[in-house]
Amino acid sequence: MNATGIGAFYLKYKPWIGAVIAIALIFLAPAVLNVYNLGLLSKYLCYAMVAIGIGLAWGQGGMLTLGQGLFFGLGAYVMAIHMKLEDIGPGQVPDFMAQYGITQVPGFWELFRNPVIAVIGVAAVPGAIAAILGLAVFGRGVRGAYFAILSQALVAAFAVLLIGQSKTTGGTNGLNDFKGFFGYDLTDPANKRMIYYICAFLTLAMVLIVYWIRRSFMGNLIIGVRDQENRMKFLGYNPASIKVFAFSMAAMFAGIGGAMFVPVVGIISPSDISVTPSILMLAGVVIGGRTTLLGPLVGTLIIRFAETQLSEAYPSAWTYLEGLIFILVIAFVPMGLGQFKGVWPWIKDKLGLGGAGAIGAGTADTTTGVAKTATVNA
Amino acid sequence: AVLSTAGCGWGRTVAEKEAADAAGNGGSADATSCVDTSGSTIKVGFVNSLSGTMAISEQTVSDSLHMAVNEINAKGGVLGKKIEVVQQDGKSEPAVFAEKARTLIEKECVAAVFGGWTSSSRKAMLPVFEADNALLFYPLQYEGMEASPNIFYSGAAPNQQIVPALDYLKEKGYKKLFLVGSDYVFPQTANRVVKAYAEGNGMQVVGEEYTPMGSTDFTTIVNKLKFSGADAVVNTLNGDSNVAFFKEYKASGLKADTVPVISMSIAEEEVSAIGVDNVKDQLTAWNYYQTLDNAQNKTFVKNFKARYGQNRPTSDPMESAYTSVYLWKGMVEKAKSFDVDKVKAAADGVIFNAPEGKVKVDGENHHIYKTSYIGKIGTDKLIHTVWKSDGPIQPDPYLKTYDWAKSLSVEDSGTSN
Amino acid sequence: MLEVKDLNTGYGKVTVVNDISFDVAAGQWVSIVGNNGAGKTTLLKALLGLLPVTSGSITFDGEDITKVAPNQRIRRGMAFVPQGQQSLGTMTVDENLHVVADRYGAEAKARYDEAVEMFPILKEFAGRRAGLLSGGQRQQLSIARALITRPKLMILDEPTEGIQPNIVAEIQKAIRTMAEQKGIGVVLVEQKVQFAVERADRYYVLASGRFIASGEGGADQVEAAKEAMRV
Amino acid sequence: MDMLFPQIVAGLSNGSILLLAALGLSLTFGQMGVINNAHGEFMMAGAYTAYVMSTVIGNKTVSLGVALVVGFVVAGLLGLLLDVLLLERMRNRPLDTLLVTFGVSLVLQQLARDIFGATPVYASAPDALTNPVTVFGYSFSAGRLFIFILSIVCVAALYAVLKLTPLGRQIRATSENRDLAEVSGISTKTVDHVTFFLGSGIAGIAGVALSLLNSISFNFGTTFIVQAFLVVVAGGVGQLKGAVIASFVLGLCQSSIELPTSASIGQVAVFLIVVIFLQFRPQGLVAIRSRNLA
Amino acid sequence: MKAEIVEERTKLHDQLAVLDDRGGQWNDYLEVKGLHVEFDGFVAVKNLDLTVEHGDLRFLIGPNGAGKTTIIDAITGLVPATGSAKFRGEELLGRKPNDIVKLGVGRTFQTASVVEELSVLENLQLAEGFRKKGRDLFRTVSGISQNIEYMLDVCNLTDDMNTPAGILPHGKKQWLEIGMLLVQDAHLLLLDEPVAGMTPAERVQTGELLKRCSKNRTVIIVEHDMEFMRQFADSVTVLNQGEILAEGSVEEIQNNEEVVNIYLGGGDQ
Ligand SMILES: Nc1ncnc2c1ncn2[C@@H]1O[C@H](COP(=O)(O)OP(=O)(O)OP(=O)(O)O)[C@@H](O)[C@H]1O
Ligand SMILES: Nc1ncnc2c1ncn2[C@@H]1O[C@H](COP(=O)(O)OP(=O)(O)OP(=O)(O)O)[C@@H](O)[C@H]1O
Ligand SMILES: NC(N)=O
Ligand SMILES: [Mg+2]
Ligand SMILES: [Mg+2]
Repeated sequence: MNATGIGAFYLKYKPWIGAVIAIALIFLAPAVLNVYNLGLLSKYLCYAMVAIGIGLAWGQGGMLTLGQGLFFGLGAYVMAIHMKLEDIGPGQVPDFMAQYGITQVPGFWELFRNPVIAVIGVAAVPGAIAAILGLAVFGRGVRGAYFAILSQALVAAFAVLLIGQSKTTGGTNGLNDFKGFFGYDLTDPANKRMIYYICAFLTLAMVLIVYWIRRSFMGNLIIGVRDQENRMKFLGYNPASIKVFAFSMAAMFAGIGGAMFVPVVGIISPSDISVTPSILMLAGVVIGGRTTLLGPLVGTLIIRFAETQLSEAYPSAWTYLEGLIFILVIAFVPMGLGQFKGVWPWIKDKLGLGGAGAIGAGTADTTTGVAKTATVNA
Repeated sequence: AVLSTAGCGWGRTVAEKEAADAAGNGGSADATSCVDTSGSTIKVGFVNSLSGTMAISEQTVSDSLHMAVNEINAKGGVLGKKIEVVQQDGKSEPAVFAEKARTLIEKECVAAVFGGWTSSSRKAMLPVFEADNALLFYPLQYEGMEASPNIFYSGAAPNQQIVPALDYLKEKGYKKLFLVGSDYVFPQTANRVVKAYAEGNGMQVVGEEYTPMGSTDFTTIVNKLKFSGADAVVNTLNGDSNVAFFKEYKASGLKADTVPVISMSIAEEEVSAIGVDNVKDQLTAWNYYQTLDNAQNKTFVKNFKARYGQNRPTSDPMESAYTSVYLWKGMVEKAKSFDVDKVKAAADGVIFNAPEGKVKVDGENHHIYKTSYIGKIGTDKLIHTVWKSDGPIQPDPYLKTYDWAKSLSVEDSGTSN
Repeated sequence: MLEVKDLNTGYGKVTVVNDISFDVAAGQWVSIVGNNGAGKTTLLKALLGLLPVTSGSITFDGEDITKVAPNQRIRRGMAFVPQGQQSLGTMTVDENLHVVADRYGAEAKARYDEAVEMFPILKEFAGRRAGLLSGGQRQQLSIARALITRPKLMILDEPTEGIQPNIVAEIQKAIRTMAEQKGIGVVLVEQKVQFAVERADRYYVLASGRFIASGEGGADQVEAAKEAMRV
Repeated sequence: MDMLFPQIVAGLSNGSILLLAALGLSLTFGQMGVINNAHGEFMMAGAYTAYVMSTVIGNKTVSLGVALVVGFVVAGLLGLLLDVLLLERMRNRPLDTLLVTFGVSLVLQQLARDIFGATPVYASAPDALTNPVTVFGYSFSAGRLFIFILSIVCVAALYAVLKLTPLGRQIRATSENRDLAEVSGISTKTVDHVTFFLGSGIAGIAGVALSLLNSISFNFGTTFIVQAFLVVVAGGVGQLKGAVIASFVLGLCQSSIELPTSASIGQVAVFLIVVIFLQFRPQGLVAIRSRNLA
Repeated sequence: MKAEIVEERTKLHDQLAVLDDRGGQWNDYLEVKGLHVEFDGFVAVKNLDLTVEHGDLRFLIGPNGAGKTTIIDAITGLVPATGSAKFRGEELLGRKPNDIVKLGVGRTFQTASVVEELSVLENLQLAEGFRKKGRDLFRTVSGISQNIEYMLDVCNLTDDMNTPAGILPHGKKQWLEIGMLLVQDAHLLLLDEPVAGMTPAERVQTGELLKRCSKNRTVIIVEHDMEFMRQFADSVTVLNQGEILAEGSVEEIQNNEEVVNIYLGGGDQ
């Protein structure tokens, strides 16, 4: 009885319980971490934002995008451009331009001098580009491997372009040497902490958004398009627009992640966003479980943490490990940590605890979640 | 309330910081270095590309840095402390260099950092060192237009390499130059110097081409070169693009005696990788060759081969890196302290008898006096001097002393303020 | 020729087919009828090794083939016409048949012709990609592919699904001839009880994975079988 | 203008390089649906084979010949191993193979680095191939000519196998519908292994050939892989004909765009051309119509 | 026992009523004129005229390869065709499939294709929800609409409501397909061999269901099951090689020499 009561309560307020716990954790971190490590955590969160988006596009929508670096980069460069302009003030040009003998910042720089436009831009620019690409690509039924490869090609092209246009993009160096973040001194630990909080809450927000999409009708549409794209047409939907939606969301998340990456790390360059980094952005999703809600977040935090711990001490061993993670996880536990999701309720069932069913349904993904509620109301 | 208790809330603004700096009280918040001078050892950091397209070049620098440290430790270390090295891989990526530099300074708490090759990597690291008020010893010839208070440049400034190279070409009567370089800041800026020089000295630049780092397709560029009517090529390619370039150059029927290539960034080590039959008789501009005939060099080469193998050549960047460690030692001992500001203050006039000859630090711009050598690549995979400057040249990173360079000189853009 | 003993199989943890046992002799036509979801296809998949058996054994020509790979079972003389008009869509009808015929070297041509003569449409569309054929055309192709192997045992999964009535009749005749004249054993899975039982030698009724009834074939048995299926 | 001719040759040469790199892919990708990210590393294996041969065998020409054969086998076996150990168990998960093989490529790269070191090496080519050949007063790289011919030979051979031999039919049958092929008496396991061996082997050959032009290092393959994939996509998955046309078209585009602009613009342009092209032919140059919904 | 069944039936009928007074209009008829489909040279449908009245339950039969499926493909925008096909006076040809659906045209496929990962219920909800706009798309679908509940019932899927559609046996998938079509509230139903893989009993149920639906819809069924046709067809069109061979009542067709020769044959009595 009681147990079922708890189960039901848990099921009902699950998102809020989750959110509260999350917020608690978020405020815990600065207390236990020094500035340097807090900075690392912020960086992980930036990648986590990308991963959450990938979870939506790939895990739910089946669009394996190897090109999130493109959107990460767009967001990052928009932010970087704004911060640079803010540093040097009006009428000035960044030193690298000066070195190329440029005396006036190009138009697409000027555009982002205004902080408001910049803040909107970090999400809007990637989102818009993704939408345009999506309409072009999905509209013509390009999917699966084709899409994966195209996305990879595009990010490669983007990187080459950035390098090729070094006079206005900083080329291989990218953009770095920032003083302030919307006027706040980047060297001040207090400000670093604030930036961490921003990252953390953005991440939380994204998780909640995805949670909500998955529960909503749109969640099923996305799955439907993944498994039966053409059939969906004969159910009266336009698969392209549904895909474009999911893809653009992912792109915006990536863009925001990139934007925060700049104040956190202090540099953005083509090497952060080109082909291999883009695929590595998938690593966390793979580990955490592409189809789960929290998998991408957790997985990314784990892998990035491991990276900082191991890659310096044992660079060669780390690369092997990284490779093996992709190999073993994908080949043997394709759903990553998510694979073990069913275990807990299963144990409870075995123990014959009441309410296990409810919790099971709760933890199991929306599919059964919705179904359960449905039966109840029926 | 919750927020504030959780230590949330913005700190000082940039304006406040600058005010504070202006008022001279304690630079940036976390610039207070964490270097531990209490123990019997002192940590220094190396950051070189041990992988990626630059590995071909930077591995050698790392090797000679280690050698220098070993020698010093064998002789009792610095201020009685043995040097302990923390090596990092820059992976041929500027961003990684920046990240590793930060790790070295803030996490490893090293007293000084040695390394970097491409100017991209240097420019990426520069703000880190300035923000944390730490020390970088950068070993490579570069494009100049920079003089950071936190960097010592033991490689050539443009007037110690590029300008002499052009002087040499001019003297030999070459008039039509074709410029090929990697697409990043050093080649781009170096070529601005070249173009300014050409203008001021009745030479003509008939072509200017850049390829992305690591690019290996040179058919088009070499075609352009062939049809440009150039009589000499100034090569600022870095890394293993050089291999592909010289293979294509040879395969297309060009010859060193008709259209010679003078390279700014290929040294003995690269020669064997490119394949000596692809580059023999080509020109290079450096401040050191393994073939230099002096006592210090003989021991340097001997020790190096003893340590790394008989078939391993020595080169300018290696020598310059090796030298930079001794220069740091000199500064520290003169300052009697590892403290960054004291070391900087003591830098001026520090001298070292380097394999390339006597070098002296210019405390003004943190560059050093160096002798310039133009060399020709021989079939023995070594480079032989064909021209040398009379004596060490005073470093002039901004080329202030050349009127043809007036158009170039930009403000002290390197030092961020 | 085929002996199935206490066969159990399913998907993952779900057992779909329970304790199935039956024999098929050379030239004998055995029909298995059952409603959809009964487990007919699953059973056949197990017979062919496309689905691992959890317990039980399959013996063919006196040899235990429970663990033998599907293609080996085919080479030993089994042939299969899968459900749902499957074919190699991107390959031409001709190639579809050759893939099977290739193995028989000198005999290939003879077997090929013998197989298609029953389905003239296949000659007509020899050059068309199978994926472009109509459902029924694909079904005919599928049967022809099976015939090429001159099987000892022919296994068919609802072969008349989507076939025009007169050809359905043809197929029924053909199966009978296979059994009688060529001495081929036949395992036919169907829902159309009449079609399946009318001319069969023996029939089994499969319901939720178990045989719930069985008997001699023949027109007079049809009603009995239908009855058995209802309950 | 007088640069036109050499540029066309350059374009064709680039095309043949792309083709050689993409050929094996279009086999493994097209026939098995395996998106092999480690293809580039198989090329690397071929390249290092060429290097090793050139160090152990004195005569450069002989060593190249041997390398072509050994390279094919080495890369082929690597592929076979990969297929047996990993890919076999993920036949129905094409997109996952892309990520698994990415992991494999990371491992192989690190392996190469630990064996041969991070610094690039270089396989000494026969002088005949490093010296220029002169046509109508223009001199070209004999090495590139060699690669051009080699690529054509490989295509012809592969085409013959796929279209004319029983093996070819079995390969295609298996790629089409595994169960159906299996119950047609084809040992799909074996066929898959053979296919993957072939595809990877061709990568090896490509690696040997391309080591004539490039320095050899652990990231040898990464130079080609992205564009190789593009070729396969633009050509239409599993379509040799498409791959051939696509390679040469892209090659020519690149070299002709590069001329007035720069190398990087050239590369970007190629990517964009493909994206735009897919607007008109989403399934690539040579598409197969099918009535299935999927 | 008996009482329960009766009660059940009446309940169903009430719900059916609810279902029925949605939008049945008398101009809901299909009018195909000069429909022509060619596949690189091969003519699958030769400029064919076909009119199906509102409330008619039309069977489309004919030899394999006659062009039955192709006609449906053409009408629903899956293959390009020339000529004209009007429903409710709206031209269908040249529109995108998803727009055609919005005009009240629904179809099933010869080989069932449902979203395997989603439960039966969710598949039905997908089918029902295509008119949703904007914010509705992002609402959680709570509860089952009466419509769906009813369809689950008539399609015998209530027990499988939460079963992933993927593991339904072939036959049940067909049921789901039909169910989706019905909740979609299509007024022109095009069913390609809907009862393939069903038991006689199920066939009857399906037939009755379709019969009921046809009262205020226009229904075209492609079938090879003559028994099924005899039981439920209002009218029949026989197709051969892309052309209409005969059209009329079941009797007329069965007594048509040609039809018997090329299609029905002697068997299947
Ligand atoms: N891939 C699968 N995974 C899990 N369960 C499955 C799978 N395929 C079928 N089943 C289940 O096995 C049972 C039997 O399916 P099967 O296809 O054998 O039925 P059938 O008798 O062939 O039906 P039909 O006459 O419609 O073909 C069904 O209840 C189905 O739900
Ligand atoms: N995309 C296509 N390309 C070429 N030919 C096609 C294509 N689609 C169908 N056909 C041909 O058109 C003819 C009609 O096919 P259709 O599927 O309409 O037949 P059907 O009446 O549905 O047959 P069945 O009752 O067996 O399903 C067949 O001969 C088929 O081969
Ligand atoms: N300084 C250089 N070679 O980048
Ligand atoms: Mg079945
Ligand atoms: Mg049909």
